[in-house]
Amino acid sequence: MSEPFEPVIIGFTCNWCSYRAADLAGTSRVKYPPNIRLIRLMCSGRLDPTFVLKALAGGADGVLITGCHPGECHYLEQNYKTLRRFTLLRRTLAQFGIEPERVRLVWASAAEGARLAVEIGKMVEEVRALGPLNWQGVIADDGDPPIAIYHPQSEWVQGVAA
Amino acid sequence: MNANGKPKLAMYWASACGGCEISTLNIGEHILTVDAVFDLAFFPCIADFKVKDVLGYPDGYIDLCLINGAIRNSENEEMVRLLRRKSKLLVAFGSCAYEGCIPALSNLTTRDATLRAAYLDNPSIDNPAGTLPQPHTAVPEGDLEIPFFYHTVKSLDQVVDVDYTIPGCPPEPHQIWAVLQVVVAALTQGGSLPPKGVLLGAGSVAVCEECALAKHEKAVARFYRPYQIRPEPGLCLLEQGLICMGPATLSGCGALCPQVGMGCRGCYGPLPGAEDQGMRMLTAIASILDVSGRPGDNELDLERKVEAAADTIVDPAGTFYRFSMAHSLLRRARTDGVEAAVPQPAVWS
Amino acid sequence: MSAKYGYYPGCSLERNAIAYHQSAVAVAPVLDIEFVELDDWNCCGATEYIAIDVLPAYALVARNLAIASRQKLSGGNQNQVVAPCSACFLNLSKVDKYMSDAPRLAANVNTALAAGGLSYKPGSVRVRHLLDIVVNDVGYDAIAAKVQKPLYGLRIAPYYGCLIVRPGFQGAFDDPEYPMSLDRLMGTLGTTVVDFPVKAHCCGGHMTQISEQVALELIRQLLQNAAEYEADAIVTLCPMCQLNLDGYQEAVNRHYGTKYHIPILYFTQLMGLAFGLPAATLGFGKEFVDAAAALNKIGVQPPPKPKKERAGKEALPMPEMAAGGLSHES
Amino acid sequence: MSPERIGVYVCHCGSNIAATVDVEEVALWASEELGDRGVVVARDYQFMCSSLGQELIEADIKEQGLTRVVVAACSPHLHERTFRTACKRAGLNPFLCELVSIREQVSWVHTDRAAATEKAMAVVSGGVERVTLHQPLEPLHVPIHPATLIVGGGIAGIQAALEIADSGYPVYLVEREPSIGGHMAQFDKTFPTLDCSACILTPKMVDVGGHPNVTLLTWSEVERVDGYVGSFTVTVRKKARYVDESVCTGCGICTEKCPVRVLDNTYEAGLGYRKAVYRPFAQAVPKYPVIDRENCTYFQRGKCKACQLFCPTHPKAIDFEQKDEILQFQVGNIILATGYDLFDCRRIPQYGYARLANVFTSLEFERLCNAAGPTGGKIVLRDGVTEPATVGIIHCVGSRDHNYNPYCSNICCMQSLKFGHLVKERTGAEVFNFYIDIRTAFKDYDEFYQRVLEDGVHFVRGRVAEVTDAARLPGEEGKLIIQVEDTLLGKQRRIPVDMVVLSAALQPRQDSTEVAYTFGIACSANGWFIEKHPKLDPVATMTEGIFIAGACQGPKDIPASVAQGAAAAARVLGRIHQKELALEPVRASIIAERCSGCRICNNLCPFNAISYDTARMITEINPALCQGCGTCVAACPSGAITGTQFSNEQVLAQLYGLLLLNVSSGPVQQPQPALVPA
Repeated sequence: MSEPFEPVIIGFTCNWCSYRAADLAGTSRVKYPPNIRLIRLMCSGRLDPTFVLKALAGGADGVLITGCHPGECHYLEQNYKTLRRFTLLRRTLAQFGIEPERVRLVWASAAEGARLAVEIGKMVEEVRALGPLNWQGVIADDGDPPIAIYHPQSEWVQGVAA
Repeated sequence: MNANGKPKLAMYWASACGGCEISTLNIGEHILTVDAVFDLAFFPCIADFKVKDVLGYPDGYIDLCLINGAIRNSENEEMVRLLRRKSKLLVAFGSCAYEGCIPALSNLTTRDATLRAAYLDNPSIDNPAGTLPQPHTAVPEGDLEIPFFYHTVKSLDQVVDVDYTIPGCPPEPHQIWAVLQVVVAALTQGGSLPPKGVLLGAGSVAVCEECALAKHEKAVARFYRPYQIRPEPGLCLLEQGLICMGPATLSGCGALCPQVGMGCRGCYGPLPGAEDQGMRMLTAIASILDVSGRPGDNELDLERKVEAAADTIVDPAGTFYRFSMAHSLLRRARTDGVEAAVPQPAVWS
Repeated sequence: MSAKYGYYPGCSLERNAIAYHQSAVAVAPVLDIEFVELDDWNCCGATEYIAIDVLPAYALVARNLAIASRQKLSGGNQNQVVAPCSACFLNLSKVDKYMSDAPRLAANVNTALAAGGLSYKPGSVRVRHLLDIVVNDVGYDAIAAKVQKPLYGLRIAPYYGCLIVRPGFQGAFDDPEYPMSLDRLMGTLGTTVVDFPVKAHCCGGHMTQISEQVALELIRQLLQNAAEYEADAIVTLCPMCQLNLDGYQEAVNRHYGTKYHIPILYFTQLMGLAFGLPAATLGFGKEFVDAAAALNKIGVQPPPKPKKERAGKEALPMPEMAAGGLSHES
Repeated sequence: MSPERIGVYVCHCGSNIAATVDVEEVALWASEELGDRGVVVARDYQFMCSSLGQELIEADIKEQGLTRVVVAACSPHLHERTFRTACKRAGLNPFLCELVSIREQVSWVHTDRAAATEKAMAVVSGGVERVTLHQPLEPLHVPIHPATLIVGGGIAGIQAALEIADSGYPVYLVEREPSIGGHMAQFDKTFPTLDCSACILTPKMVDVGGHPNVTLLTWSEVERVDGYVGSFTVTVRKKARYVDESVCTGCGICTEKCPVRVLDNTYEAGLGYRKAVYRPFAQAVPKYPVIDRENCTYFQRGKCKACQLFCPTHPKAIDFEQKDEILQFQVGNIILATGYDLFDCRRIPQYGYARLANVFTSLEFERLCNAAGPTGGKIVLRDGVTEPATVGIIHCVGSRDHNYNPYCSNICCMQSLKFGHLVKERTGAEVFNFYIDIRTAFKDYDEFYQRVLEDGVHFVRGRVAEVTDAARLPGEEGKLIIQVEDTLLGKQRRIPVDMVVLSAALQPRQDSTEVAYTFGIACSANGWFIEKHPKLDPVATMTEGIFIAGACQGPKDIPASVAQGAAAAARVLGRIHQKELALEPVRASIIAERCSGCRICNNLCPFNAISYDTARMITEINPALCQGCGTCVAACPSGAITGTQFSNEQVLAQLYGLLLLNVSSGPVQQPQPALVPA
């Protein structure tokens, strides 16, 4: 049986809530799959949608965005902007044919280590079921044959086709 | 430089609309100067040149070659590769060549879907046999050949090495003339050429700097399509709920569209500091969308409110990547099995 | 257009609680409600069958749910079945909940139902109690508007019994410890509602068959408390409570040497009276303890407001009730 | 080849990391695979945070000329500062050191050793790519204004105010009620010493009232706080007292003459009355009364003015034209000591509060047995006359109950024991305490419990099911019957009593979420202010310069509140002495020549750090106000805003490393698009 597909998921966390939730999952030894790799930002508001595109285009199969619950942001209200960006981003990605399950937003307070671990586990299984994204493949194989020669027999073929 | 010592000028149009040629001719009487300075080596739009003429030129014969239009089919690709070999300076002229522009919007769907939309389920088509264009078609007279229609539209720099780029759809005549003057100075009086890869004929900051409309702190409850509201004159269009790509678009055009009440479409492309114009505009729009809550609010209600506000932006990918799809980080939609969600234009349905 | 509900009368409402059925059917049109009786419904096993054998008891009840789910009734996304009798309401509600919680149980029940060509998908029917619909769907204001003859002067002890307030079922609609919906309803009808602290205590249920001694004690406590508060009648919404309090009142008097004479009525009967419907159509007279004496006390004007007797000079102020709560005797 | 010389240090953390991550393999991999990414030395060591571990780093910096350091160990929230200080000792700018977590976020949460090791490698690779782009930074030094704002004049606030004022620094104490004293002022006795609450509280109140360094702002509320640690601008609304404090002597004649009697729901907990012009209690500080607009006949119907008539001062202290004052002042630090609200016992209908006359809450009972209370300290029923023969005291009302508050309110056991003792002492009545567990954990508490046992108080272990007046058995008429399951006897009991006292739970203030929002600190789900660390830093918050003390952080008794008040004061005094504070230099800044003045970012900053320069038509960020959240960096459509420590390049570099795109053996290769010409 071929080796099961192990998705790579990039997780963006906010320093005050979800990163500490991840730490708490650690100190309480709550297990979750190793497919996720976390990046610490000062706030979920720091997340530029470009980061998500770069992650997907760079080989990640899914992106998990986490932050404080609305109203509990250390910087008071910045996670509301995160929610707005995420909502517009998810719709744009759908037009690029990226399944909504690949990019998710989860609020996790500093006390919700176990819950974050569960959400990570759930996402890994969902993305595993969707299979690899391999965006480079999408860009590379554009389904076109090498240059269709206009006049195969004419002498300037070499010049053009070289 | 051959026989008569005049530098050779070429202008070719790949998958284009001809607007760039018109804009070039719009430089007015300066066209006489161009004619005086340059020898036209290849300008199919205004003079009857043939491909074999270009094939006859030695490599590098053309001093300045302006190519507009995206690379949509195999003929476009062949011609731009040919012109690359025959030209010293190759310029990606206009948004199509620079970043894909309108043609590249078809990257959100597939070749088959595009052909079906044009030749089969098109309201005004009469094609009972359902024939689709084929690269080779055998007819009594012989073998008919037409270029191969690519699945993905590419910008010029994704096919050949480009020396300079002039953004805009089309580039403004005064910007074209400014660039030509620099090139003419370099070619004739030995002036220095700008460094390779530079963007010419544009500003360095966003369109807002050139836009005369009054700008304030922005908080927009919802967005409108241009036909839905009549904007107040003199006030920033974005603040009134019209999507204006100005903040994320390079200046240089003098903010023509916003001055007449039409939100900037983003045709001069992204700012130097931005890697993906679509995402820059998406995050800008999200920042001014006036939907938030207070501590203790119900999270589901908040999400519903944000979704409702986002519903007023009908086609995010098409709107934010209208001109820069080929240069977007994702470049095209993934269509293997997953039917790309091409939004039906609201007007037709 | 009146709201349609599936109607599950249950065996009691055909026999000993006929008054409840008659008054409910009489009051429904006034409240703009239409009952569509489930065709070929069967007994719900009341409180006894489940104690004998669980699976057949569940299948018995699930059959009714299956019939209800097939009969698209009240429209909207989920059709609703109303069970005036508390025991039927609890059984239907309990089976629906446990079938959705325990898939294996649901499977076994559905294999049983398959014999009759039926099956039931848990959650597809919403089970409601009649009081819940009257209070929450129709609402106090709509009822107040329909009151023609307010029952002024009638002192009522509202008795909920222990089944409909049980927490945790999707049909539960009031505070399990201290329900107030029936109190407010009776207030809306113009009666004087006494504070009846044992309103959610047990009436003995089927203990009357198993150990009469225990049941009589429980019934005595209810009657004694109602008597203490000088209630003219106890209003209830469950045939079993009505039967125990009414039917065994004489036995309690004999056993404890008490002389209680408190009629036990259904809330729908009083609603009928307040709406001006003729007493005959409301099943009055069917009760053991005659309600005539109580009904005569219904006056035309509201009883004089009992003037708050001047609290002693040193009396400490009372905290006022939660906003919106019905303050008794005020 | 990267210009930087990077040192990678993989920690075993004893077995915490080494048990699941092959640390030697990771170090080896780093030196081999990341060699051309700048890694010149890669070591693994038992305990990197130990002095020996740190010396390893310092030695490498000096001997190998390292310009960057990556430590793969625990969480940056634990030892980032340790490794940064080590680098600083070795002469390397501390911000060129990155701590990546392979313990909390790898070894402790994964089981598959191979997968955990590969993830650790990716995490190290991300750290290496990121640290390459780190810039040397100096912490931002902000001056600390010596003044302190204390919100809440309860015992915690009073203690903090005295500690700071006595050290010679100015304090603004803002209290919402007309007088300071908080809940403690309402108590009669305090446990375990049975000291009279007023006797030990009023001296401190008088000290605060008369202290030269304390500006006392009672009957006032903080409306706005701007600025940041070291220089907060506080806006306070000082509500009109309609009494001129400079003239009033506090003689109290106005209160005597005022004809309007009003139910006092705050200080007397609804058991006593006060006048429309009143002073909450005799020992109130400040001593000036307040006119309650809603109930004052003059304000409602325009006549009376009895208080002004009889006021002996010249000019008259009563001034009906007085207006609210808005005060603004600068402070360096803020201490929140806003206290608690009592649980509303009406939420438990089966206990009959507000329905059954003789059911009292704990605060009502405090007023009942208080000598200055409505009954002069006589413990009587609601009729104000009859002494109870039997009293039932119920613990944990609204506490340790998943329907209401899951937590234990800490003080109700001792308070209930105190009540039991007072009833026994003053009335000789039978006393029943209904408890789940007797919690007497602090000094002399359990001894007090033994003493109450000796007083003959009965203790019934079980949660009370119901308090009812429905008598069932003979002897229950006219009594309140407490229905309870006595879990030690294993049977149901019905205990008739005359009076029931409900030891209600302590709850966060009604407006705690709004107050937290005003001061920019976090509130937990049920409303208590969130401390920086529950065990190691209970009086600080995540927001620099804002401290919390007393019950607002969680239910606690007077000794703990006083201790926290003093602790918060000590932290503030420490800050004041430092004169300036070094802040993390995580700031956003605008590249002026890229800004087009589109103003998209203008409404993004809750700290008002972003302002538009109308003259130059571009936007600017005030680095002092900026808290470094980066929301504007991600929002700027021109990419004209960048942020130290979290610039786009740094984050994308870490992403590049995490996806192992920087290593040849990485899982995903970056294929060259076929179409780029040869």
